[in-house]
Amino acid sequence: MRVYLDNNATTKMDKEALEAMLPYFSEIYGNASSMHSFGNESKKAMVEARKTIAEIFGIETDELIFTGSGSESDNLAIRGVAKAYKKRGNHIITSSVEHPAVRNTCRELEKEGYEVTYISVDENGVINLDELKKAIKKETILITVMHGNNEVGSIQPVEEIGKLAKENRIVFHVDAVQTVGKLNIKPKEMGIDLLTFSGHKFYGPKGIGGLFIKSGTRLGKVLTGGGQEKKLRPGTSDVPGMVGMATALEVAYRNIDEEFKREEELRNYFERELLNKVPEIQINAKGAKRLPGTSSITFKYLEGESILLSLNYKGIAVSSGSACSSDDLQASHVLLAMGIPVEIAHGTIRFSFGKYNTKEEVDYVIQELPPIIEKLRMISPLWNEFKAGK
Amino acid sequence: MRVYLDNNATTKMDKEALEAMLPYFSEIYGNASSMHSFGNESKKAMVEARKTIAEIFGIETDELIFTGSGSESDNLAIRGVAKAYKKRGNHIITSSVEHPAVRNTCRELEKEGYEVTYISVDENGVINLDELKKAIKKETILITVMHGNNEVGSIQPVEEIGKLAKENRIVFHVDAVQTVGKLNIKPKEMGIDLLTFSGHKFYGPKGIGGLFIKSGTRLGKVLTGGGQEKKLRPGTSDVPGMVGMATALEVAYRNIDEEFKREEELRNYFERELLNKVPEIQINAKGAKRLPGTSSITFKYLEGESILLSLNYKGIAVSSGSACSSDDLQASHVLLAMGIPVEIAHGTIRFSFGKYNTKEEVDYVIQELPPIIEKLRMISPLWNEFKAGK
Amino acid sequence: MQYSEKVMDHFMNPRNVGTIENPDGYGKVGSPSCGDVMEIFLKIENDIITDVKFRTFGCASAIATSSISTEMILNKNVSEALQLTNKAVAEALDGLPPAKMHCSVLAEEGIKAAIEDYMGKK
Ligand SMILES: Cc1ncc(COP(=O)(O)O)c(C=O)c1O
Ligand SMILES: Cc1ncc(COP(=O)(O)O)c(C=O)c1O
Ligand code: FES
Ligand code: FES
Repeated sequence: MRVYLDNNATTKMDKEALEAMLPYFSEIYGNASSMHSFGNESKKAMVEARKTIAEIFGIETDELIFTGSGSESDNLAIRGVAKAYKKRGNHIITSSVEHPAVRNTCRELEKEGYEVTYISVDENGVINLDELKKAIKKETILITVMHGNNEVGSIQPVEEIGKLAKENRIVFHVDAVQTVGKLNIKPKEMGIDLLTFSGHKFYGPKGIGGLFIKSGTRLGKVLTGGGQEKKLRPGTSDVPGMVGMATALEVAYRNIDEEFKREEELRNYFERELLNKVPEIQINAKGAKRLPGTSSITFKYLEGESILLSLNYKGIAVSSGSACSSDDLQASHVLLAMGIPVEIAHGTIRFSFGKYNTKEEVDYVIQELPPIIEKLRMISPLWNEFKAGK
Repeated sequence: MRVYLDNNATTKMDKEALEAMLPYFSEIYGNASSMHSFGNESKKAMVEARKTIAEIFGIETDELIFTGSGSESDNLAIRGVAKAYKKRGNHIITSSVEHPAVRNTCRELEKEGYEVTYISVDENGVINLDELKKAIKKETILITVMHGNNEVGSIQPVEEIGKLAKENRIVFHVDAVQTVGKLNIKPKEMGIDLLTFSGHKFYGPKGIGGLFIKSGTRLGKVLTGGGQEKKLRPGTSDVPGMVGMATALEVAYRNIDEEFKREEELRNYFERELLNKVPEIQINAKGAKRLPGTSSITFKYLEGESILLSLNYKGIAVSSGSACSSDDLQASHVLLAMGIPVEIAHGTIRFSFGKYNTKEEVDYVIQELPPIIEKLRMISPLWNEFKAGK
Repeated sequence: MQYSEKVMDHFMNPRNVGTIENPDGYGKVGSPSCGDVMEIFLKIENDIITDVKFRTFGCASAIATSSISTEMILNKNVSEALQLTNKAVAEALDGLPPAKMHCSVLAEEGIKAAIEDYMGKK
C-alpha cells in the first residue's frame, strides 16, 4: 500500500483541473498577448481563469496577477512594498515561523538596510499579537504574516492583524499558500492588501502562483520585461497553468466546508489512535486553530529522518522537521520558535492529509507506525536512558 | 484554413513532449525535494531532464538551472551579475535590439546607478562589433547580447563577442530564446557564460525556462526562499514543465539541421513569391544571417495592425511591429534601430514559420495576402500620393 | 538526499544492536542537541575485539555507519580497529551523501572512545 501524507509539500493534481488545462498545450496555444484569433482564444481563457479566482476571493479581476510560484508572489509582495514605500519608512514586521520564501526575503532586505522585527509565537505556533502591536512604529511599511503554517498547521489571527495594519496604515501581506483551497478567504473583508497563493498546494499545477494586490497598493518591480500582468510579472502568459489553477480552485471551493470537516476528522482520528498506541509523543500546535489535515508529531528520543525512511519503506510518505533531513542540517526554525527543545525537535514528523486520503490509509499507518517507533527506540541510547529512569 | 505564422511568439506544443510530461501531473506528483519515494520519483525525472538539456548544450548538469520563463532567466542573469560584480564595476554593454526582458532590465539598472551602453546595429539588425569593442572599459562587468532577434530574425555574432568578452574578462550573457531548438548551440565553445532559453519557443510548455550558468560565474539572487536550483530560483520544482521542456528540446535536436533547411526554404519561397506579387515591400534583415523561419516584411504606405487584422480574418496569424498594436503605441525599437523610418516601420509584419507549417499553408497566404494589401492601399492616402508620383 | 542500497540495508537491519554487560571498552559520543548520540560496547580478549554492540540515536546514515563499523572491527586487533577512518566506513557503504559525511565521524569517534576506555582500564 502506498499512502501519500505529504500534501503540505505538494498535491496530486485534480482530474478536472488537469482536463481543463490540457487543450491549452497543443490545441489552443496562441500567445495571450497576440492580436490574432489564436491569441484571442488564449486570452479568453486567461481572462476567464482570472475571473474564476477573483470571484472566489471576492475581489476585482484587476486586483489579481499570476506569477510562477508562491515563492515568487512572496518575493514580489515583500520586495515590491519595500521598494515602493521606501520613502515612508524602512521597517517590516513578520513572524518567526514564516516559510523560507518570506523569511529569507526579509533577511535579504535586512542586508539592504531595512529593519525587520520577527514576532515570537506561543507554544502553539500562534503569533503574539501584543508583541506585534508594540512593534509597530511610524517607520513600519509592511506587516507580512502567513495564514496557515506549513509545518505545524497553526492558523494565525490575520483578521486581527489586518485591523492593526489598517489602523496604522501599514500594508499587510499574507502568505496564504497553505490555506487557499482549504479555508474560506475573502482578503478584503480580512483587511489584507496582498495575498500569496500557489497552484500546486490545492491540486492545481506546479509552476504557477498568484498574488492578490488590493487596488491602491503600490508595488515596486522585481522582474522587468514585457507588459504582462500589469507589468509586474513579465513573460509569455502560462495559460495552461492559469486554467489549471483556476479550475482546481473552483473544484476546491465547491465543497470546501465538507472537506475541511472530513480531513479534520481523519486527522483527529489519527492523532487519537496514535496517542493510544505510542508512548512519549507530543502533538504540536494542538491548542491552536489548525489546518484540517496537518499533524505535527514529535516522537521523543528519536530522530526524524530515521522515522521518515522507515515509513517510506512501508510506502508511507511523510516529511520531517528534522535537521538531519534538511539541506543545511539546521533544526526547524518553526519548532524552535515554539519553544520545542532542539533535542526533541529532531524527532518531529509532519503528516499532512489531503482530499485523496481515506480512513483505510490512516488505519494502515496506525498499524505500521508503532512497531517502527518501537524498533528505532530500541536502538536509541536516549530512549534506553529514559526507560532506565535517568 | 487556419495558418499559424506566429511561431516566434509561442508554439504549439510537441506531441511527444506533451505526452512525456503528462504523467507528472497526477501520477508522479511528489515534491522533488521530499525524501520519500514519491519525491524520489519526481527528483529522478528532474535529474533526467537536466541531463538531457545539459548534454545537448555540452555543459555540466550543475551548470543549468530551471526558471519560470525566458524573461526570468534574463532578469536573473543581468541583475545577478550586476549585483555580484558591483565591486568590480558598474558598466553594462548591450545591443539596441534586445527583447524587453533584457532592455527594460538594463533600463531599470540605469535607475539604480549602473551605466549601460546600447550598441547600434546596421541596417540588417546586426550589432556593430567595432562599436562594441570601443565601448569596453575597465568598469565593464557584463555584455548581454541576444542570439537571434525575435522581430527580424538577425543572428548576432556571439562567438566574436564571446572572444572579446573573454579577452577582457567580462561576463557574457546571451538571450538565446529564439535560437535554442533552431540552431546548434554549445555555449562553452562560443565563449558564453550565461545563456537564456524558454520552453514554449521550441514546442515545449509555457511557464518554464532555463539558464546556463558557466561554473565560476557568480550571480546575486533576484528571488529568495527555499534551496531549489542552487538557491537561485526558489519554489517547488515544476517537474512536469522540466520534463516537457527537456523532451521538446530533445525532439528539436533530433533533426535540427534538416528542419532548419526546410523552414529556411519555406521562408525563402514565401519571400520570393511575395516580392513577385506585391510591389513596394521590403524584407528586413535580408542581408543578415537569419533565423530560418522569420520573415519581417515592411509594406510601405500601410499600417501593420490593419494588415494583421485582415490576415486574421482569413485565418492567418501573424504579428506586427506596429505601434498601433502595441500597448504603448511606440514603433518597434528594433526596426527604428535598424534605421527604418518611423513612417514605414509602422507597416511591418512578422511572419514566423515553424515546424508545423507546410508549403500548402504558405501558398494559401501567398494567395490571400496580395488582395489584402491592394485593398488597404486603395484606401491609404500615402499610397495614393505615391502612385500619383509625389 | 539519496542513500545507497547498502546504507538502507544497514539502516533497516542494523547489525550488532544492543549492549554488553560489563564491557571491556565503552564509548559514548555525540550530543542530543546535534541530533546524534552513539554508544558502543566492546568485549576484548588479548587485544582482539571478540564482541561489539551499539546503540545510536540519529539519522539513517548515523545508524548505518554505526552498524557497518561494528562489523568492520569485529575480530580485529584493537590497534587495527583504531585505524578505521570515517572515509573507509563511508566507502564500505558505497558512499554517503556529502551532507551526511559527518555522521560517519560519529562511528569512528565512538570506536576510538571505547578503545581508549579499554586502554585506560588495562
Ligand atoms: C528574444 C527573446 N527573449 C526573451 C523572451 C521572453 O521569453 P518568455 O516570454 O518565455 O519570458 C522572448 C519571447 O517572448 C524573446 O523572443
Ligand atoms: C507557507 C508557504 N509559503 C510559500 C510556499 C512556497 O510555494 P511554492 O513552492 O509554490 O513557491 C510554501 C510551499 O512550499 C508554503 O508552504
Ligand atoms: S545524525 Fe544528523 S545528519 Fe546524521
Ligand atoms: S492609427 Fe490608431 S493607434 Fe495608430
